[in-house]
Amino acid sequence: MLEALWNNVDYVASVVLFCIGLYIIIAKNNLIKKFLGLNIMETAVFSFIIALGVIDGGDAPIMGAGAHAPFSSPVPQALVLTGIVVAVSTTALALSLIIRIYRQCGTIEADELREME
Amino acid sequence: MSAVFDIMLLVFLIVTALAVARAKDLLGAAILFSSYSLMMCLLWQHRGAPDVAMTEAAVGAGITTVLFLVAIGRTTRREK
Amino acid sequence: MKKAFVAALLILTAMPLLIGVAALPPHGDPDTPVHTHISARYLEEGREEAGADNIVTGVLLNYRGLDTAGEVTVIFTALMAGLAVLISHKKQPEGDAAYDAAEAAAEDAPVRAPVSPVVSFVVRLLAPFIALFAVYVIVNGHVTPGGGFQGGAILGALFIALTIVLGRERTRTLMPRLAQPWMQGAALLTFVGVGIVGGALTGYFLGFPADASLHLARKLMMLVLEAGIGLGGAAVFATLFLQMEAE
Amino acid sequence: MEVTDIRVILAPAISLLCAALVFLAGSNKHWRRFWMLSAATLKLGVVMSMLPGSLQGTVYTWGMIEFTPGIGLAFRADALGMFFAVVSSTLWVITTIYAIGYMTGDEHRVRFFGFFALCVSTTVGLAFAENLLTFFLFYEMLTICTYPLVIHDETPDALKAGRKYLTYTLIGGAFIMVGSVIVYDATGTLSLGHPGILSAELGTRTLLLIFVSLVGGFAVKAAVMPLHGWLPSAMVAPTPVSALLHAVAVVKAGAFGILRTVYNVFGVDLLEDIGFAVPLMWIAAFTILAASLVAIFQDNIKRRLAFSTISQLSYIVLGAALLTPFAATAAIVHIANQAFAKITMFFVAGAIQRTTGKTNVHELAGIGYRMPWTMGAFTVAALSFIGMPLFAGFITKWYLSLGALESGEYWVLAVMIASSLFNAAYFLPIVYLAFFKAPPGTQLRVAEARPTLLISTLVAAAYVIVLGTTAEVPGMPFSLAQAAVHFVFGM
Amino acid sequence: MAAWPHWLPLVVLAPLLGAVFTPVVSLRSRHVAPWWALAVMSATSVAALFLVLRVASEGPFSYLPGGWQPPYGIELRFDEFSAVISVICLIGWLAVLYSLRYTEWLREVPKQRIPYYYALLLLNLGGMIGFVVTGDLFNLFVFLEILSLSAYALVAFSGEHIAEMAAFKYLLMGAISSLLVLFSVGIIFGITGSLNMADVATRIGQLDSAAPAALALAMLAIGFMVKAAVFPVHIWLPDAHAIAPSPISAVLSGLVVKVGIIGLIRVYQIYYAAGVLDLHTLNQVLVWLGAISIVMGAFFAIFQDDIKLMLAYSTISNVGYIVMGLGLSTNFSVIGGSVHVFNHALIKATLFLAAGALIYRTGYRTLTDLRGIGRSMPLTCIAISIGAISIVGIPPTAGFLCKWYIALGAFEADQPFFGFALIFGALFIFIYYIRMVNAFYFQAPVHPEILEVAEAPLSMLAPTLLLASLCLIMGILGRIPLAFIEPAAARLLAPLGG
Repeated sequence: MLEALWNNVDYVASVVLFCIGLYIIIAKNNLIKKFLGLNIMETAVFSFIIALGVIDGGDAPIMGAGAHAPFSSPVPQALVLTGIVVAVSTTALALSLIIRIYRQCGTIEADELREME
Repeated sequence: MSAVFDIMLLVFLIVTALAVARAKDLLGAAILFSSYSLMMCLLWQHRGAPDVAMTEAAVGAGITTVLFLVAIGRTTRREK
Repeated sequence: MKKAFVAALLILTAMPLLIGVAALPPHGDPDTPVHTHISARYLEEGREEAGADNIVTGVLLNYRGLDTAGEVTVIFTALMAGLAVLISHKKQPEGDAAYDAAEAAAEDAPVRAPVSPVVSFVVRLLAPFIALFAVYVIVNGHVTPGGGFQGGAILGALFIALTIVLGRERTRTLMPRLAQPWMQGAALLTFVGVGIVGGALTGYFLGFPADASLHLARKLMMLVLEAGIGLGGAAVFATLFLQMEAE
Repeated sequence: MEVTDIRVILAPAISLLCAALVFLAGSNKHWRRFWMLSAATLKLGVVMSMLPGSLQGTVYTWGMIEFTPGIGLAFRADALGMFFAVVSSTLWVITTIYAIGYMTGDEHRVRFFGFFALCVSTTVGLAFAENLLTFFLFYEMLTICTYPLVIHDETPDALKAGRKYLTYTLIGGAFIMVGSVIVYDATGTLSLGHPGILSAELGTRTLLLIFVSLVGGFAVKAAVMPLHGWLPSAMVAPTPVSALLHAVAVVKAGAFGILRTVYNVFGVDLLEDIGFAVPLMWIAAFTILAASLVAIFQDNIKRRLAFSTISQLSYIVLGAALLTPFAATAAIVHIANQAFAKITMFFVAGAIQRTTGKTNVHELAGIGYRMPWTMGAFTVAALSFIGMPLFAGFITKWYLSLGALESGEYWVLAVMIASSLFNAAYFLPIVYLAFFKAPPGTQLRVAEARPTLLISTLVAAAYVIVLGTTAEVPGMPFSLAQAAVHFVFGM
Repeated sequence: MAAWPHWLPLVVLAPLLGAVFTPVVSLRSRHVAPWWALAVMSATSVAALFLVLRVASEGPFSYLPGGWQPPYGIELRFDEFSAVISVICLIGWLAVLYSLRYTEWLREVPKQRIPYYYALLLLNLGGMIGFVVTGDLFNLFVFLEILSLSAYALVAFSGEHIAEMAAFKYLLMGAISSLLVLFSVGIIFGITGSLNMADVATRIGQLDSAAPAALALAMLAIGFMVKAAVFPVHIWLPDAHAIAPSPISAVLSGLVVKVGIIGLIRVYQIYYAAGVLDLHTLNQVLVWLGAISIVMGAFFAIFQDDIKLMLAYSTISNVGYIVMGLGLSTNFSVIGGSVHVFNHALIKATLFLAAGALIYRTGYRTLTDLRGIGRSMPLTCIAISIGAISIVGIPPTAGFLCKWYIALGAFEADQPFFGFALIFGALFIFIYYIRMVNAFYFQAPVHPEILEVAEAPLSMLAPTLLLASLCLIMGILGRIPLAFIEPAAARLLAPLGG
């Protein structure tokens, strides 16, 4: 098990980052902070997916002059590109909401907002 | 050598992420997050994913951070 | 109590994740399904089939074009969502000029601290070069790292920087009111347009002709797509920034 | 012999249409009365027109909708169903006349008559239900339609009673649903067959589950103790509603459901084999006695009648549980006997309340001088319950006793006798008070209730006597009940 | 016409493209936006109709955008479960029509926002259509994001005091669940090297270790359960659905939560076919969570005074039915559960639209305030009553057959306890709808002016009544959807030998 974890240290790092992000979301009170946490989670997942496509001694999957096999898998990269866009879209919407919430309630601390309800 | 670089990057990432969690100043947290993204971008470049690295640099470190900064500017800088 | 709950939840998340990922095929091994199944075909045939040296671009635009169409729709959604959430009563008089949200907002934008002259100078100096770089990234997306989206993000960032330095009045001429919705929707519009052209040529929506005789057409279609994505992305980011700033 | 015949759905449809027309007529009382009366008569006519065929063993059917194979709404008028339908449509005519008189001037008359008609529609639907699903549907509709009637006055008391009523009956309904699902799962059909659709191969556990779900569910409306709590509370409703609830629609729906379960879901033979009916018998006997005992101590007339109803209903349950032809005859025929006698009593109670404002037993002293006809009708009904020959109740007790002898359950005879005594104990004092206990200074001037109230009361009372004296005359309900029994027991 | 192959991409892209054009057509006047949206939805509905006809006549079919054979390209796969797009189009169309008056009435909302509302609604509907017709795991995620993002924004649209907070709560949970889905898509790609669902199903069984597959399954299930608002992760739903504008509540409750269900069905399609894991544990978990959802949702609903909050809780309990049906994994229960996806959409849309009409006319939203409304808005209240009896599951309404089938499934699977839970859950539901009917018809009004209000305007009344009548029609014609979904359910369960 430990050896497997060591071999897959990239995956493990992603999981750790994922959990840190989750921790921020659950434990922190500030909405912006929560969202930073979510972004960390997202990058962690992206990192995991990128790591899936890695091949030992591989090159970027760009077939130009000087490129030589083996190449990293292009699919995870394409997925992550889309994923990043999705992440920034979510962030933009969330921050818009946070701005509005601050406008209306004067605070972005989750517990204070809960009291206002 | 490469493995050492990798491990350093990963450790650095985790440390930055923890720093984001600890920071009380939201502006600081956002900047830390930006550096986290840049670190991620380096890692991905190193993993043979230059496209993604570029996107992460432009979007993750760039646009996302700007949006966070705007939001912090429009709300509050301190986390209670 | 809360701490215990958080700790429990984290452990409950981490343990299965670790057990699961530890059992994944070994990292970096070339014989795993990731590398032997569809990726292999992309890497072997992709250059000819999809018409892009950068296989990632080939996958994005050609093999998995619908994903990318969805992706540009997602940022468009984010824009619509941001506008629907952010536009507020106070700043905009009642009227039919629904769409110059950013413009109207600019009129009474908050007074901001003046930008340092050094920064201002550097931004202005670099602006043309950054723009050129962005265009390069967009146009060369199929041979080098980069592509429409990355270029669009750079363009958007440039626009944001210019707005901060020069003020809204100067930059809004870059996005005229009547052109705004077109620019924001450019990405999906080009996707559908190119998709239909491709459909006419190949019989499949979003198809790219693989014939040698139509190579030029294929190149052109890709270029148009990249340009559309870049323009759309830039416009969306710029508008979102302006709107959030104005609020 | 089965015949496809539209009259089977025409009968419930008439009342349904009537309800719609009543709602449409709004506050125009002439149209409303016209629709109510013509629909009631028309329906009685339709049901009666099927009677001759039914007596000869013809079964009328009409399949309506099939949602999916085996699950749908279908109607079938066999002798047992016809019996229930005849009783309820006859009573509808009488009750309508009474209600028109009783409700004059009430605020929510439109709603009252609309839902009243709906209730009757569902009752006939119940009677003609071909399968458990149709039965369940009308059973639940009955619950919903009677709810506005129970809370008619919209007082807090009425609303509270309505809640109680709904809670009891809906939970009962849920049990019936459970039972139906298990039946379908076990047999792949829901049709109320002959001689039952279940077989012993299903295993005791499944059968027990079905029996408890179905009988338990129906027992709520049949007010078998200890599931009777809603019934006395629901007394807050206007008197015609109480009459309808207690005599025709609701409680009889429950009792009828138990009959259907025993005869058409399980079948007599199967129940005999597995012996589930024995505990039911004991519960029914207990209810007969306990409810009678409680009734003795009630002062409010309607509450006393309510406990009497609880007691009487268990005659039907007991009759069904004895599983012999004679007992079955008693059970079926008691649907009619109890209905007419009890409705008479409620009419009387209502008439007294509307005319004099009195609602308690001790206030009735001397009322017989003032309203001799009304109290005469009451006396007839009371004698029927006590089981005097020549009155309807006697028939029930006679056949029930025969059934008990037939099955060797001799203790039932004791229950019969005790019950008669209890009945006498709580009804005769009223009669005595009314006729022989005039307080000094009472004006001995006859001041009867309104003609509509009086006439319908007297008609109902007349029926009690007719049922008691003409049992052997062909064409009367009794012959129909016997036809049903012949069918059920394959005689 | 039905044979024309390109309906499938068209039905996905039409609403999305329509959304892109919404700001363009509204440049001159914002009043164009609703009519434009209506036109777009009409076109989409036509396409959807042809697709449904085709799947009914020839079974599932695929479309390959770009012409790449799966698994190399994306596959759009239209099977019987995808026929839920018919409901999406119908309710979407009616919601647009309904919004015509409703959005203009929202006082808190600046009028300039309104075109974006229609754009978002179209995006939401387009995202859902894409989600249910795609045959590719990652594509599923992309469409999931389109529909989720637009849903978050639509919740916030009403501009009421806590709308943004509700939306944020929804967003946070939704984003985490999307992330779980993405994570598991990554894992699945890691172990199979493929993203096409059918291909994944054949390859996922060839593994040395089942742990990653199990992890992916768990994360997918949790992710979709959040979207579907199943018991422990339902907490975002009540606020979001109650605060959103009523037509949006109808779309969210009727359709968007169903997307989670369709997602679960897709997961099952992969894992049952693969046979790599014994899904008994997951099924048992789903059945329990479904049962708890049913009872808990109904229980909380009883104590709500706010009519929309009550409906929102009832959504939780109805989703519980569907999840329980899936988890019981017998033929009957899966058919019942899948058909309830359709029928509950119709029923809940009826209820939310009718509730919206009441709020629109009176400005009140609690049962106490709305007492006596049945006298002044009879048609709307009849619609609510029809919706109420449907949702309880009384024959012959739309809700009956599904619940009957699910209950039957419970007994068939020899888990009678859940049959009881289901039927008594329905009883709870009955109780709170009776509370509602009681307030509308039988209790004296708190506000006398409520007796004076007029019936809802036609653009709101017509959709409500149409949906209400569909609740009845779908009940009477209940065997049509059952027969329609049956082959799909049989195919889903075939690997189980069922």
